[in-house]
Amino acid sequence: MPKKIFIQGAIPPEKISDSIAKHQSKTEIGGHSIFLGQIRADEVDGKAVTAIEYTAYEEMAEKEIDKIREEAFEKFDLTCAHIYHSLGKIQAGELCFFVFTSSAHRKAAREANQFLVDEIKERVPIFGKEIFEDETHQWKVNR
Amino acid sequence: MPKKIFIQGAIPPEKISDSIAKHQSKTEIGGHSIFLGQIRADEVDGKAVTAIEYTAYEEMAEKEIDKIREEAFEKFDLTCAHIYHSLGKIQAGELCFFVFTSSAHRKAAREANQFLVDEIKERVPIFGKEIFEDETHQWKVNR
Amino acid sequence: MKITIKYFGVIAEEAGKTEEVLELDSDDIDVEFLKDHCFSKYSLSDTKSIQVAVNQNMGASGPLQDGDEVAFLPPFSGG
Amino acid sequence: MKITIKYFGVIAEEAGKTEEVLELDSDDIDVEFLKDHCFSKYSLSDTKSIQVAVNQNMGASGPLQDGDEVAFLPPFSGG
Repeated sequence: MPKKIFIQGAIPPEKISDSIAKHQSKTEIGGHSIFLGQIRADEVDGKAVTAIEYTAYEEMAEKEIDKIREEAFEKFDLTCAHIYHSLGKIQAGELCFFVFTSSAHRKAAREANQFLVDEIKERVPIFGKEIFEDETHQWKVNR
Repeated sequence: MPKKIFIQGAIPPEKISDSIAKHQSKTEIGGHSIFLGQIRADEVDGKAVTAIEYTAYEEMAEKEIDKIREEAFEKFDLTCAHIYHSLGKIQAGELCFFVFTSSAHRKAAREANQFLVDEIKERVPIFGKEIFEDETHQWKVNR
Repeated sequence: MKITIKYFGVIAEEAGKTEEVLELDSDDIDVEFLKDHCFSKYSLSDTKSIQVAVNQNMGASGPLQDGDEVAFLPPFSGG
Repeated sequence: MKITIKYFGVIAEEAGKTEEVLELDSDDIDVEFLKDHCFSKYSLSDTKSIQVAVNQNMGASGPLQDGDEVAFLPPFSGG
Protein backbone atom coordinates (compact mmCIF):
# COMPACT_ATOMS: atom_id res chain seq x y z
CA MET A 1 0.00 0.00 0.00
CA PRO A 2 1.39 3.45 -0.86
CA LYS A 3 2.53 5.57 2.08
CA LYS A 4 0.38 8.45 3.27
CA ILE A 5 1.55 11.57 1.43
CA PHE A 6 -1.20 14.15 1.67
CA ILE A 7 -1.83 16.42 4.61
CA GLN A 8 -4.95 18.60 4.85
CA GLY A 9 -3.74 22.18 5.30
CA ALA A 10 -0.25 23.57 5.83
CA ILE A 11 2.63 21.44 7.10
CA PRO A 12 3.41 22.63 10.64
CA PRO A 13 7.14 23.22 11.39
CA GLU A 14 6.81 20.75 14.29
CA LYS A 15 6.19 17.97 11.77
CA ILE A 16 9.75 18.51 10.57
CA SER A 17 11.30 18.33 14.05
CA ASP A 18 9.14 15.30 14.91
CA SER A 19 10.33 13.52 11.77
CA ILE A 20 13.95 14.36 12.54
CA ALA A 21 13.64 13.18 16.15
CA LYS A 22 12.31 9.80 14.95
CA HIS A 23 15.59 9.21 13.10
CA GLN A 24 17.91 9.62 16.07
CA SER A 25 17.77 5.90 16.81
CA LYS A 26 19.06 5.15 13.30
CA THR A 27 22.75 5.48 14.01
CA GLU A 28 23.75 4.36 10.51
CA ILE A 29 22.61 7.79 9.26
CA GLY A 30 25.29 10.46 8.80
CA GLY A 31 23.32 13.13 6.94
CA HIS A 32 19.77 14.31 6.41
CA SER A 33 18.67 16.48 3.50
CA ILE A 34 15.39 18.35 3.73
CA PHE A 35 13.52 20.37 1.15
CA LEU A 36 10.57 22.53 2.14
CA GLY A 37 8.29 24.29 -0.29
CA GLN A 38 6.85 27.52 1.09
CA ILE A 39 4.03 29.53 -0.50
CA ARG A 40 5.49 32.64 -2.07
CA ALA A 41 3.52 35.91 -2.19
CA ASP A 42 4.37 36.40 -5.88
CA GLU A 43 3.11 39.50 -7.59
CA VAL A 44 1.31 39.03 -10.90
CA ASP A 45 0.07 42.17 -12.69
CA GLY A 46 0.35 44.14 -9.46
CA LYS A 47 -1.65 41.68 -7.36
CA ALA A 48 -0.06 39.54 -4.65
CA VAL A 49 -0.71 35.82 -4.22
CA THR A 50 -2.19 35.32 -0.74
CA ALA A 51 -2.62 31.55 -0.86
CA ILE A 52 -2.44 28.47 -3.06
CA GLU A 53 -5.25 25.94 -2.98
CA TYR A 54 -3.99 22.47 -3.79
CA THR A 55 -6.00 19.58 -5.16
CA ALA A 56 -4.70 16.26 -6.45
CA TYR A 57 -5.71 13.09 -8.18
CA GLU A 58 -4.94 11.53 -4.85
CA GLU A 59 -4.80 7.80 -5.53
CA MET A 60 -2.81 8.25 -8.71
CA ALA A 61 -0.51 10.79 -7.04
CA GLU A 62 0.21 8.43 -4.15
CA LYS A 63 0.98 5.57 -6.52
CA GLU A 64 3.25 7.80 -8.63
CA ILE A 65 5.10 9.15 -5.60
CA ASP A 66 5.55 5.60 -4.38
CA LYS A 67 7.08 4.71 -7.74
CA ILE A 68 9.41 7.75 -7.61
CA ARG A 69 10.37 6.81 -4.06
CA GLU A 70 11.29 3.28 -5.19
CA GLU A 71 13.35 4.70 -8.06
CA ALA A 72 15.21 6.87 -5.54
CA PHE A 73 16.04 3.84 -3.40
CA GLU A 74 17.37 2.05 -6.50
CA LYS A 75 19.47 5.00 -7.65
CA PHE A 76 20.87 6.24 -4.33
CA ASP A 77 22.26 4.62 -1.21
CA LEU A 78 19.41 5.82 1.03
CA THR A 79 18.43 4.88 4.55
CA CYS A 80 15.06 6.69 4.60
CA ALA A 81 12.87 8.90 2.44
CA HIS A 82 9.70 10.68 3.55
CA ILE A 83 7.44 12.86 1.43
CA TYR A 84 4.48 15.03 2.44
CA HIS A 85 2.36 17.44 0.39
CA SER A 86 -0.45 19.71 1.48
CA LEU A 87 -3.99 19.75 0.11
CA GLY A 88 -6.43 22.61 0.56
CA LYS A 89 -5.74 26.30 0.96
CA ILE A 90 -2.20 27.14 2.14
CA GLN A 91 -1.45 30.77 3.02
CA ALA A 92 1.63 32.65 1.81
CA GLY A 93 4.52 31.88 4.17
CA GLU A 94 3.17 28.45 5.09
CA LEU A 95 4.76 25.15 4.10
CA CYS A 96 3.16 22.90 1.47
CA PHE A 97 5.87 20.36 0.57
CA PHE A 98 8.30 18.40 2.75
CA VAL A 99 10.87 15.98 1.33
CA PHE A 100 13.19 14.31 3.83
CA THR A 101 16.04 11.98 2.83
CA SER A 102 18.64 10.33 5.03
CA SER A 103 21.76 8.37 4.23
CA ALA A 104 25.11 7.33 5.68
CA HIS A 105 26.70 10.07 3.55
CA ARG A 106 25.56 13.55 2.62
CA LYS A 107 25.96 13.12 -1.13
CA ALA A 108 23.32 10.39 -1.43
CA ALA A 109 20.89 12.19 0.89
CA ARG A 110 21.28 15.40 -1.09
CA GLU A 111 21.07 13.87 -4.57
CA ALA A 112 18.10 11.70 -3.67
CA ASN A 113 16.32 14.73 -2.25
CA GLN A 114 16.84 16.67 -5.46
CA PHE A 115 15.68 13.70 -7.51
CA LEU A 116 12.50 13.30 -5.45
CA VAL A 117 11.60 16.99 -5.51
CA ASP A 118 12.20 17.37 -9.25
CA GLU A 119 10.39 14.17 -10.24
CA ILE A 120 7.40 14.89 -7.99
CA LYS A 121 7.02 18.36 -9.45
CA GLU A 122 7.12 16.94 -12.96
CA ARG A 123 5.25 13.64 -12.72
CA VAL A 124 2.65 13.87 -9.96
CA PRO A 125 -0.93 15.08 -10.61
CA ILE A 126 -1.16 17.88 -8.07
CA PHE A 127 -2.78 21.18 -9.03
CA GLY A 128 -2.26 24.58 -7.44
CA LYS A 129 -4.69 27.46 -7.73
CA GLU A 130 -2.99 30.78 -6.89
CA ILE A 131 -5.44 33.03 -5.08
CA PHE A 132 -4.85 36.80 -5.21
CA GLU A 133 -5.70 39.44 -2.64
CA ASP A 134 -8.73 40.53 -4.70
CA GLU A 135 -10.01 36.91 -4.69
CA THR A 136 -9.30 36.37 -8.38
CA HIS A 137 -7.13 33.37 -9.15
CA GLN A 138 -4.91 31.71 -11.72
CA TRP A 139 -3.80 28.12 -12.14
CA LYS A 140 -0.15 27.57 -11.34
CA VAL A 141 2.07 25.76 -13.86
CA ASN A 142 5.42 24.24 -12.86
CA ARG A 143 8.28 25.30 -15.10
CA MET B 1 30.60 40.81 14.14
CA PRO B 2 30.39 37.19 13.01
CA LYS B 3 27.13 35.39 13.72
CA LYS B 4 26.92 32.89 16.55
CA ILE B 5 27.68 29.46 15.07
CA PHE B 6 28.63 27.16 17.92
CA ILE B 7 26.21 25.36 20.20
CA GLN B 8 27.36 23.51 23.30
CA GLY B 9 26.10 19.92 22.96
CA ALA B 10 23.81 18.34 20.35
CA ILE B 11 21.46 20.40 18.18
CA PRO B 12 17.93 19.63 19.39
CA PRO B 13 15.39 18.85 16.60
CA GLU B 14 13.23 21.70 17.96
CA LYS B 15 15.93 24.16 16.89
CA ILE B 16 15.17 23.19 13.30
CA SER B 17 11.40 23.72 13.61
CA ASP B 18 11.96 27.00 15.49
CA SER B 19 14.24 28.24 12.71
CA ILE B 20 11.71 27.23 10.06
CA ALA B 21 8.84 28.91 11.92
CA LYS B 22 10.80 32.18 12.03
CA HIS B 23 10.82 32.26 8.22
CA GLN B 24 7.08 32.08 7.71
CA SER B 25 6.79 35.87 7.67
CA LYS B 26 9.27 36.04 4.76
CA THR B 27 6.80 35.51 1.94
CA GLU B 28 9.41 36.07 -0.75
CA ILE B 29 10.80 32.61 0.09
CA GLY B 30 9.67 29.68 -2.08
CA GLY B 31 12.04 26.95 -0.92
CA HIS B 32 14.15 25.98 2.06
CA SER B 33 17.04 23.55 1.90
CA ILE B 34 18.32 22.00 5.11
CA PHE B 35 21.32 19.81 5.76
CA LEU B 36 21.74 18.03 9.07
CA GLY B 37 24.84 16.14 10.12
CA GLN B 38 24.12 13.25 12.47
CA ILE B 39 26.72 11.28 14.43
CA ARG B 40 27.10 7.86 12.84
CA ALA B 41 27.94 4.78 14.90
CA ASP B 42 30.67 3.74 12.47
CA GLU B 43 32.55 0.55 13.14
CA VAL B 44 36.34 0.71 13.04
CA ASP B 45 38.26 -2.53 13.66
CA GLY B 46 35.17 -4.08 15.25
CA LYS B 47 34.54 -1.19 17.67
CA ALA B 48 31.57 1.15 17.30
CA VAL B 49 31.80 4.94 17.58
CA THR B 50 29.55 6.00 20.46
CA ALA B 51 30.15 9.77 20.27
CA ILE B 52 32.22 12.49 18.66
CA GLU B 53 33.74 15.21 20.79
CA TYR B 54 34.07 18.45 18.84
CA THR B 55 36.48 21.27 19.54
CA ALA B 56 37.21 24.27 17.35
CA TYR B 57 39.46 27.26 16.96
CA GLU B 58 36.30 29.18 17.69
CA GLU B 59 37.11 32.77 16.73
CA MET B 60 38.85 31.74 13.54
CA ALA B 61 36.08 29.27 12.69
CA GLU B 62 33.40 31.93 13.14
CA LYS B 63 35.29 34.36 10.93
CA GLU B 64 35.84 31.72 8.27
CA ILE B 65 32.19 30.63 8.29
CA ASP B 66 31.19 34.27 8.00
CA LYS B 67 33.42 34.57 4.96
CA ILE B 68 31.93 31.40 3.41
CA ARG B 69 28.44 32.73 4.14
CA GLU B 70 29.26 35.99 2.33
CA GLU B 71 30.61 34.04 -0.63
CA ALA B 72 27.34 32.09 -0.75
CA PHE B 73 25.31 35.32 -0.85
CA GLU B 74 27.50 36.55 -3.72
CA LYS B 75 27.21 33.31 -5.71
CA PHE B 76 23.55 32.43 -5.15
CA ASP B 77 20.28 34.34 -5.06
CA LEU B 78 19.67 33.68 -1.37
CA THR B 79 17.17 35.16 1.06
CA CYS B 80 18.66 33.64 4.23
CA ALA B 81 21.43 31.34 5.40
CA HIS B 82 21.89 29.99 8.91
CA ILE B 83 24.67 27.74 10.15
CA TYR B 84 25.09 25.96 13.48
CA HIS B 85 27.71 23.47 14.66
CA SER B 86 27.99 21.60 17.93
CA LEU B 87 30.91 21.65 20.33
CA GLY B 88 31.49 19.07 23.06
CA LYS B 89 30.52 15.43 23.14
CA ILE B 90 27.70 14.48 20.76
CA GLN B 91 26.28 10.97 21.02
CA ALA B 92 25.66 8.70 18.02
CA GLY B 93 22.25 9.54 16.55
CA GLU B 94 22.38 13.16 17.71
CA LEU B 95 22.72 16.16 15.40
CA CYS B 96 25.97 18.14 15.22
CA PHE B 97 25.60 20.33 12.11
CA PHE B 98 22.67 22.37 10.78
CA VAL B 99 22.82 24.37 7.55
CA PHE B 100 19.63 26.16 6.51
CA THR B 101 19.29 28.12 3.26
CA SER B 102 16.22 29.83 1.84
CA SER B 103 15.52 31.41 -1.52
CA ALA B 104 12.70 32.38 -3.85
CA HIS B 105 13.53 29.26 -5.88
CA ARG B 106 14.64 25.79 -4.88
CA LYS B 107 17.72 25.67 -7.09
CA ALA B 108 19.50 28.54 -5.32
CA ALA B 109 18.54 27.26 -1.86
CA ARG B 110 19.83 23.80 -2.71
CA GLU B 111 23.06 24.85 -4.42
CA ALA B 112 23.92 27.36 -1.70
CA ASN B 113 23.32 24.70 0.93
CA GLN B 114 25.69 22.29 -0.81
CA PHE B 115 28.29 25.05 -1.19
CA LEU B 116 28.11 25.97 2.50
CA VAL B 117 28.30 22.38 3.75
CA ASP B 118 31.21 21.46 1.49
CA GLU B 119 33.22 24.63 2.14
CA ILE B 120 32.68 24.46 5.90
CA LYS B 121 33.87 20.85 6.01
CA GLU B 122 36.97 21.80 4.05
CA ARG B 123 37.94 25.23 5.34
CA VAL B 124 36.82 25.57 8.96
CA PRO B 125 39.07 24.59 11.92
CA ILE B 126 36.76 22.16 13.71
CA PHE B 127 38.12 18.92 15.09
CA GLY B 128 36.22 15.73 15.86
CA LYS B 129 37.45 13.03 18.22
CA GLU B 130 35.63 9.74 17.61
CA ILE B 131 35.09 7.95 20.88
CA PHE B 132 34.62 4.18 20.84
CA GLU B 133 32.61 1.97 23.15
CA ASP B 134 35.81 0.85 24.94
CA GLU B 135 36.70 4.53 25.55
CA THR B 136 39.59 4.52 23.12
CA HIS B 137 39.43 7.20 20.45
CA GLN B 138 40.70 8.32 17.05
CA TRP B 139 40.80 11.73 15.41
CA LYS B 140 38.34 12.08 12.57
CA VAL B 141 39.57 13.38 9.20
CA ASN B 142 37.18 14.76 6.56
CA ARG B 143 37.67 13.17 3.18
CA MET C 1 -20.67 0.91 -21.15
CA LYS C 2 -20.01 2.91 -18.03
CA ILE C 3 -17.03 5.26 -17.77
CA THR C 4 -16.09 7.35 -14.74
CA ILE C 5 -14.61 10.70 -15.71
CA LYS C 6 -12.53 12.84 -13.39
CA TYR C 7 -11.77 16.50 -13.97
CA PHE C 8 -8.94 18.36 -12.25
CA GLY C 9 -7.67 21.89 -11.82
CA VAL C 10 -8.73 24.39 -14.47
CA ILE C 11 -10.66 21.63 -16.28
CA ALA C 12 -12.77 20.88 -13.21
CA GLU C 13 -13.38 24.58 -12.83
CA GLU C 14 -14.51 24.99 -16.44
CA ALA C 15 -16.62 21.82 -16.42
CA GLY C 16 -18.18 22.84 -13.12
CA LYS C 17 -17.61 19.34 -11.72
CA THR C 18 -14.83 17.06 -10.53
CA GLU C 19 -16.39 13.75 -11.49
CA GLU C 20 -19.20 12.20 -13.50
CA VAL C 21 -20.23 8.76 -14.66
CA LEU C 22 -21.14 8.44 -18.33
CA GLU C 23 -23.40 5.62 -19.54
CA LEU C 24 -22.53 5.13 -23.21
CA ASP C 25 -24.62 3.06 -25.63
CA SER C 26 -21.71 2.04 -27.79
CA ASP C 27 -19.10 -0.48 -26.68
CA ASP C 28 -16.67 0.99 -29.16
CA ILE C 29 -15.42 4.18 -27.55
CA ASP C 30 -11.82 5.28 -27.51
CA VAL C 31 -9.94 7.84 -25.42
CA GLU C 32 -9.78 10.37 -28.24
CA PHE C 33 -13.52 10.22 -28.87
CA LEU C 34 -14.31 10.59 -25.16
CA LYS C 35 -11.97 13.54 -24.84
CA ASP C 36 -13.56 15.32 -27.81
CA HIS C 37 -17.00 14.51 -26.42
CA CYS C 38 -16.32 15.93 -22.95
CA PHE C 39 -14.31 18.90 -24.14
CA SER C 40 -16.98 20.09 -26.56
CA LYS C 41 -19.79 19.37 -24.05
CA TYR C 42 -18.26 21.80 -21.54
CA SER C 43 -16.42 24.02 -24.05
CA LEU C 44 -13.15 23.25 -22.29
CA SER C 45 -10.11 25.20 -23.41
CA ASP C 46 -6.45 24.45 -24.13
CA THR C 47 -6.76 20.76 -25.00
CA LYS C 48 -3.11 20.55 -26.08
CA SER C 49 -1.75 20.83 -22.58
CA ILE C 50 -4.24 18.34 -21.12
CA GLN C 51 -3.02 14.83 -20.42
CA VAL C 52 -5.33 11.85 -20.14
CA ALA C 53 -4.93 9.05 -17.60
CA VAL C 54 -6.91 5.83 -17.90
CA ASN C 55 -7.16 3.84 -14.67
CA GLN C 56 -4.41 6.08 -13.30
CA ASN C 57 -2.00 5.37 -16.14
CA MET C 58 -0.71 8.42 -17.97
CA GLY C 59 -0.75 8.92 -21.71
CA ALA C 60 -3.33 6.23 -22.40
CA SER C 61 -5.00 6.04 -25.81
CA GLY C 62 -7.15 3.65 -27.83
CA PRO C 63 -10.32 1.75 -26.91
CA LEU C 64 -11.92 2.02 -23.48
CA GLN C 65 -13.52 -0.76 -21.48
CA ASP C 66 -16.57 -0.85 -19.29
CA GLY C 67 -15.71 0.46 -15.84
CA ASP C 68 -12.66 2.45 -16.88
CA GLU C 69 -11.74 5.59 -14.98
CA VAL C 70 -10.64 8.40 -17.28
CA ALA C 71 -9.00 11.54 -15.87
CA PHE C 72 -8.31 14.83 -17.65
CA LEU C 73 -5.21 16.37 -16.14
CA PRO C 74 -4.02 19.93 -16.72
CA PRO C 75 -0.31 20.76 -16.24
CA PHE C 76 0.94 19.67 -12.82
CA SER C 77 1.92 22.25 -10.27
CA GLY C 78 2.72 20.42 -7.06
CA GLY C 79 5.67 21.20 -4.83
CA MET D 1 58.92 38.80 22.17
CA LYS D 2 55.73 37.20 23.33
CA ILE D 3 53.88 34.67 21.18
CA THR D 4 50.63 32.91 22.08
CA ILE D 5 50.52 29.37 20.77
CA LYS D 6 47.33 27.38 20.36
CA TYR D 7 47.18 23.63 19.93
CA PHE D 8 44.16 21.78 18.52
CA GLY D 9 42.90 18.24 18.10
CA VAL D 10 45.52 15.51 18.09
CA ILE D 11 48.26 18.15 18.54
CA ALA D 12 46.67 19.47 21.73
CA GLU D 13 46.37 15.91 22.94
CA GLU D 14 50.03 15.14 22.26
CA ALA D 15 51.28 18.44 23.67
CA GLY D 16 49.11 18.01 26.74
CA LYS D 17 47.86 21.59 26.44
CA THR D 18 45.66 23.77 24.29
CA GLU D 19 47.48 27.04 24.75
CA GLU D 20 50.71 28.53 26.02
CA VAL D 21 52.48 31.87 25.92
CA LEU D 22 56.14 31.79 24.92
CA GLU D 23 58.49 34.59 25.92
CA LEU D 24 61.33 34.55 23.38
CA ASP D 25 64.60 36.43 23.76
CA SER D 26 65.13 36.93 20.07
CA ASP D 27 63.05 39.34 17.99
CA ASP D 28 63.93 37.37 14.88
CA ILE D 29 61.69 34.32 15.01
CA ASP D 30 59.79 32.95 12.02
CA VAL D 31 56.87 30.55 11.72
CA GLU D 32 59.07 27.67 10.57
CA PHE D 33 61.43 28.04 13.53
CA LEU D 34 58.57 28.22 16.01
CA LYS D 35 56.94 25.14 14.51
CA ASP D 36 60.17 23.15 14.73
CA HIS D 37 60.69 24.39 18.27
CA CYS D 38 57.23 23.38 19.51
CA PHE D 39 57.07 20.13 17.60
CA SER D 40 60.40 18.88 18.93
CA LYS D 41 59.64 20.14 22.46
CA TYR D 42 56.53 17.93 22.66
CA SER D 43 57.65 15.27 20.16
CA LEU D 44 54.60 15.98 18.04
CA SER D 45 53.94 13.66 15.12
CA ASP D 46 52.83 14.04 11.52
CA THR D 47 53.99 17.59 10.87
CA LYS D 48 53.17 17.34 7.15
CA SER D 49 49.41 17.41 7.68
CA ILE D 50 49.56 20.26 10.21
CA GLN D 51 48.61 23.72 9.01
CA VAL D 52 49.73 26.90 10.75
CA ALA D 53 47.55 29.96 11.24
CA VAL D 54 49.02 33.27 12.40
CA ASN D 55 46.49 35.67 13.87
CA GLN D 56 43.79 33.41 12.43
CA ASN D 57 45.13 33.55 8.89
CA MET D 58 45.88 30.20 7.31
CA GLY D 59 49.10 29.21 5.62
CA ALA D 60 51.14 31.99 7.18
CA SER D 61 54.95 31.88 6.99
CA GLY D 62 57.91 34.15 7.57
CA PRO D 63 58.80 36.40 10.52
CA LEU D 64 56.58 36.71 13.58
CA GLN D 65 55.84 39.85 15.54
CA ASP D 66 55.44 40.47 19.23
CA GLY D 67 51.91 39.55 20.31
CA ASP D 68 51.18 37.20 17.42
CA GLU D 69 48.84 34.26 17.96
CA VAL D 70 50.10 31.11 16.26
CA ALA D 71 47.83 28.06 15.94
CA PHE D 72 48.79 24.52 14.94
CA LEU D 73 45.84 22.93 13.17
CA PRO D 74 45.50 19.23 12.33
CA PRO D 75 43.21 18.18 9.46
CA PHE D 76 39.71 19.61 9.86
CA SER D 77 36.80 17.32 10.57
CA GLY D 78 33.75 19.47 11.15
CA GLY D 79 30.30 18.77 9.79
